Amino acid sequence: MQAHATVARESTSVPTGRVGVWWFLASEIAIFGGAVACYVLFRARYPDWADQAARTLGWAGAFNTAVLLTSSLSAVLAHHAAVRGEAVRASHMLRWTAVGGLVFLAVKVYEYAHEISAGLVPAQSLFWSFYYLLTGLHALHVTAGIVALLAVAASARRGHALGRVELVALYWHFVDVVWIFLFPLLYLSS
Amino acid sequence: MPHHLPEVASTFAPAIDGHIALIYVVCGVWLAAAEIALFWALFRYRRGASPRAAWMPADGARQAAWVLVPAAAVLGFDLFIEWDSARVWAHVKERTPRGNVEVRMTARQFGFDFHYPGPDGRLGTTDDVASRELRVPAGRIVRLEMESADVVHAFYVPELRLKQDIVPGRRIAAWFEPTRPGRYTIACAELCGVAHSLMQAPLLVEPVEAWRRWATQTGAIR
Amino acid sequence: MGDADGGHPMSGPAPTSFWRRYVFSTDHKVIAKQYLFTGVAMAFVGGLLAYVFRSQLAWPGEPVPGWGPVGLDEYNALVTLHGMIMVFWVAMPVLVAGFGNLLIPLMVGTDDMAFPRLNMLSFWIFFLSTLLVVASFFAPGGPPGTGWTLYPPLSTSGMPGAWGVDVLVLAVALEFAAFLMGGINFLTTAINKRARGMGMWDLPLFVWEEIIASIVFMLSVGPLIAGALMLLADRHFGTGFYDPRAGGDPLLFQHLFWFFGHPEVYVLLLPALGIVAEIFCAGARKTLFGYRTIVWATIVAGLLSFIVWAHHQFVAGIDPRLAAPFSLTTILISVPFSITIFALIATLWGGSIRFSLPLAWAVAMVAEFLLGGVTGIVNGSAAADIYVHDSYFVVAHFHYTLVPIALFAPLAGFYFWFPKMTGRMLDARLGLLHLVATVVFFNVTFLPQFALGMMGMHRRIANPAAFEFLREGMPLQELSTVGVIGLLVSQAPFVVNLVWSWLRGPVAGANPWRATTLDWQCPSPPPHGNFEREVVVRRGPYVYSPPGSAEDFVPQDAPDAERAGGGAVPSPLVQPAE
Amino acid sequence: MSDAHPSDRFAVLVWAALLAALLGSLALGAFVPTTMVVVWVFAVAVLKAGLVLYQYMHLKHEPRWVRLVVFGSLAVVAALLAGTIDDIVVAPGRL
Repeated sequence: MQAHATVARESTSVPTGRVGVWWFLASEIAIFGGAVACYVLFRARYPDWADQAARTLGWAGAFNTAVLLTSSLSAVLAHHAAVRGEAVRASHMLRWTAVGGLVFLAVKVYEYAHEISAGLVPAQSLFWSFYYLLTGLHALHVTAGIVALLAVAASARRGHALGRVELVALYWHFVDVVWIFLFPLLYLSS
Repeated sequence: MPHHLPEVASTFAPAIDGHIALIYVVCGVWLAAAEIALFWALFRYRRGASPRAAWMPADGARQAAWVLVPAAAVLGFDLFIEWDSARVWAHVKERTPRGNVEVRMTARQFGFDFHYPGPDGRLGTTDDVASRELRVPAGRIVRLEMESADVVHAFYVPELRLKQDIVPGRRIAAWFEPTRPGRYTIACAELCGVAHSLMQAPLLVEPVEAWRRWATQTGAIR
Repeated sequence: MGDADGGHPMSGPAPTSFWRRYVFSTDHKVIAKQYLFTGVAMAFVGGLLAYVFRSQLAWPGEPVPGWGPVGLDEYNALVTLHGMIMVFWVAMPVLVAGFGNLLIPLMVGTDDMAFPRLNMLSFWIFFLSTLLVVASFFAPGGPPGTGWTLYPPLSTSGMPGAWGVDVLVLAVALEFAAFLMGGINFLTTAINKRARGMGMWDLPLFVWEEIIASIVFMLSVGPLIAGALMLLADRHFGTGFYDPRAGGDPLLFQHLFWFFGHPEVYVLLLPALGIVAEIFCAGARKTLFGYRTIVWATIVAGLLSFIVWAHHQFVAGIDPRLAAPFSLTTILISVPFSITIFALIATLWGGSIRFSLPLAWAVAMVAEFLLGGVTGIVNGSAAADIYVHDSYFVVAHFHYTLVPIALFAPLAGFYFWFPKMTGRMLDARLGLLHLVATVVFFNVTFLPQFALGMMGMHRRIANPAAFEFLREGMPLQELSTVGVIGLLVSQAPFVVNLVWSWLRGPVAGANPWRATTLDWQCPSPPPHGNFEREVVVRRGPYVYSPPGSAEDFVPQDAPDAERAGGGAVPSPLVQPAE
Repeated sequence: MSDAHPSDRFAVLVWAALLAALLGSLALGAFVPTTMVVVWVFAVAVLKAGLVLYQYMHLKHEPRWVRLVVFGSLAVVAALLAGTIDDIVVAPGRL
C-alpha cells in the first residue's frame, strides 16, 4: 500500500541539506577543536617548542594558506554559478577548487618528505607528534574534500542536484578555516 | 547512618563519615518524599477513584512554581552539602602539613616500595631505608610523597578513609594521622594491569615509643 | 534557488526485493528494528559476561559453569568488555538509535528521516563496530584488560594484549561515526521535516530529548575522537601524547575521556526520560506537567553536562583545587533533573491512571532511578568521593542509574510501542511476570553492592577474599551473584512473549493506548511512507481530558470540527501560527 | 534566495582582503614573537576565519540558530580548555 507522498516540507528557512552540513561542521569543530586544544595546552606548558616550530617550512605553510584561500574563492564562484543555474561553469569552478586541493596536498607531501629526511618523525618529539596529528588529520579532510568536489562537479555538469554545489563548498570553506588556524599555530610561532 | 563502614583509624575519618551521613540524611528525606509522592499519586488518582483527569492548561508561572519551588529547595540543600564537602575536602586534600614522619613511596606494577629518610633525616639521599611495609607511629602526622614507576596506581586504606591515585610523571603528596594502633591493608584502587587484584601492602600502626625504638634500631630515621 | 533539488524527493516507491526491504533498507522503521535487535542481542552478551565475572567474585577460583576458571587477565577483560558493550552496544543503539529512528519521523508527522541513505549507512557502520568489539575477544595477545576507561599508560603499554586495545578503540571509533551520522539525521529531521503547523513547542517531549541528546553527544565526542587518535598513535607510532617520559601527560586522556564520558550518560538518560514522559501522559490521561519547564530544564542540564566531568577524577591526581568547581557544578546538575522528575510525578498527580504494563515499567524506572540519583550526590561531593571513589558504591550508583535508563525505560518503550511496530499486543501476564522478576532480582543484585562499597571494596578486583577487610563481605558477593543470575533468567518470559505475540498476539489497532501524539495517528505497523494523508498539526502534543469533550484525548492532527460539541479545543500550548 | 548572494566581484574583493591579511600575518611573523605579536597573529587569523565564515559561508544570512550551532561548538571546546589548563599547563607536582 503506497502511502500518499506528502510534499517535501522544510519547516525552517534553511534547506535540509544545509542544516545537515552545518551540524556536520559542528561535530568537526569539536574534533579539530579538541586536537588543537591539546596542542595549545602543551604549547603553553613547553614554551621551548618555539625553536622546534622554527624547523617547519614557513614559506610552504604560507603558500599553502594562499592556495586554500584561492580555492575557497573558486568554491564561492562555483556556488554563485550554481545559484544562477550555470551548471557547466559551476562544475568547472569546482574542478579548479579540487586542483587547489591537490596543489595543497603536493606541497604537504614535499614538506613531509623534507621533514622526515631531516629525522623529524612523529616520535622525534611531542611537538612533531602534534604536528603530524594536526596536519595529517587536516590533509585527510582535504583529500575527502577533493573526492567530494570532483563527485559533485561530475553530477553538476549534467545540471543534476546543483544544490550540492553549495554543500560541498561549505565543507571546503571549513577545511580552509581549520588551516587558517593551523598555519599560525604550527608555523608562525617560531 | 552510613552502613558497613570499617572502623575509624585516622583523624579525618570521622569528618568524612559525618559528611556521608549528612548526605544520607538530606538525600534520604528527598528520596522518601519523591517515592511517596510517586506511589501516592498512583494510588490516589487511579482510574477508579478519579474517572476524569484534571485539565491543566499551558504551563504558566503558577504551574511551573509547583516544580521550581521544590527544585529550589533541592538547590538549597545541595549548596549546603557542597559547603560541608568543601570544608572537609580542604582539610584532607588541599593541604599536606609537614609530617612528623616523612615517607616516600613508589608504586609499580603490582607492589608498593616505601623509603624512609634514613639516618641523615633527608629523603632522596643514598642512606634512605627501603621497606615493603609502611610502619608508622599512632598519633603523629604521616606525610607520604608518592610516585608511580609505570602506570596509574592508587594508595587506598579503608580504615583511614584515604584514597589517592598516583599518576606517573607526578609526585603526589598525601597525609594522614593514624589514631588506633593495628595492622591494616594498603590496596591499589586503580586498575593497573593483570595482577591489580593482588596488589597490596601491610600498614602497621604502632604506639610512638615502640615505633621510635624500631625506627632508630633500623636507622629509618635520625 | 530551485526548491526541486533542495528538498529531498519524498520516499520513492516501496522497495520490493527482500534485500531492499529488510537488510539494506532506508526505511527508518526497519533501521530502528535492526538497531533494537542488535542492542538486545548484545545485552545478552553483556549480561553473560556479568554472570561469569560475578560468579568469580562470589566463588573465587571456582571454575564458572559454562566458562571454566577465570584467570586474572581474563577477569579484567570480562569487566572491560562488559562496560564497553553495555554502554556503547546496548544502551546507545536501543535508546538513542532504536527508539529515535522508530519515533522521530512518526512523531513529527513525516515519511522518513532527512537523509535515508545516510541513516542506512549509519546502521551498517554500527553493525561493523559490533563485529569488531566481539572480535576484540579473540584478538591476538588477548582481549583488552584496561577497563572501559582505557586509561593510559596501561592502555598504551603493550602489556594487556597486543591488538585487543586497538580493535576495541577502532570499534568505538566506528560506533562514534555511526552515531554522529544518526545524530545529524535526527537533528535535521526534527528541525526541518516537521508536519505543517507543528512548531518547535508542539514536538512531543521524546523528540526534544532526542534532539538535546544528539547535540550533547555530537559536541562531547569530538575531543575524545582526537584523544583516541592520539592513543592509537602512542601505541603504534611511538608518539608520547600520554607518556610522561616524552613530555606527554596521562591526565590529558582522562580529561578527554570524561569530558565525553559524563555527557554520554546524559545522552542515555534523556531519551529514557522522554519515553517515561510519553507513557505517563497516556497512562494518566493528563497533559504533561510543565512541558516548557522540562524542555528548558533539559537544555540547561545539557549545557551543564559539559562542565561536570572532573568529578570522575577528584582523587585521580588532578590538582585538588580543581575539585571545588567541579563538585559544585556536579551538585548543581542534579537540580534540572530533579525538576524533570518532579514534573513527571506531577503529571500523574490529578490524573486518571489506567494500569498498563508500559506504565508499570515507567514507574519502576522512575522509582529505581531516584535511588540512583540521590546516591550520585554522595559521589558528586568531593569529600565523600575521597572514600567512595573507585569503590563498589560507585558501581552500585551507576547501575541504579544506568539499568533503569537502559533496561527499564526501553522495556517500558517496548511494551508501549510494540503494537505500533508490529500491529500486535504483548501478553500482559507474561509481561507482569517479567516485570516483577526483573525488579526483584535487580534490587537483589545491586543493593548488596552499596554495602560492599561502604565496606571498602574497590573496583576491578578478581578475588575480594584476598583482602582481609573484605572477607566478611563474601555472603554479600554470593547474594549479588544470585541476583545477576536471577536477572538474566527473568528475561526469559520477555523473549517468549516477544516471539509469541509477534506471531500470534491479539491484533492492536492504530491507537491501542488512545494517545495524542502523531505516531499513534497512522496505521500499525505504519506503511512505507507512514502517513496516508498530509498531516496538519493543530495543537500541542498532550491534549488529554480537555473540558467539555466526550473523548478524553484529542490527537495533535485532529481537525477542530471533529470534537464533539463543536468549537475549537482550547490548546494547552501555543496555537502554531502557520 | 538568489538576491542574497553577493556578486562574483565582491567575492574576489574578499579574497584579496584575505591574501592581504595573510601577508600581514607573515610580516608580523618576522618579528620576535613577543606576546603582543602572537596576539596580533591570532587576531589576523580570527579576522580571516570571520571573513570566510560570514562572507563565503553566508553565515551572515543564516538564521540566528545556525550561528548558535557554530559558536556553541566553539564554546564547548573552550570549556574543555578552561577545565584542563590547570592540570596540563600548570600541572602541579610535575616531575
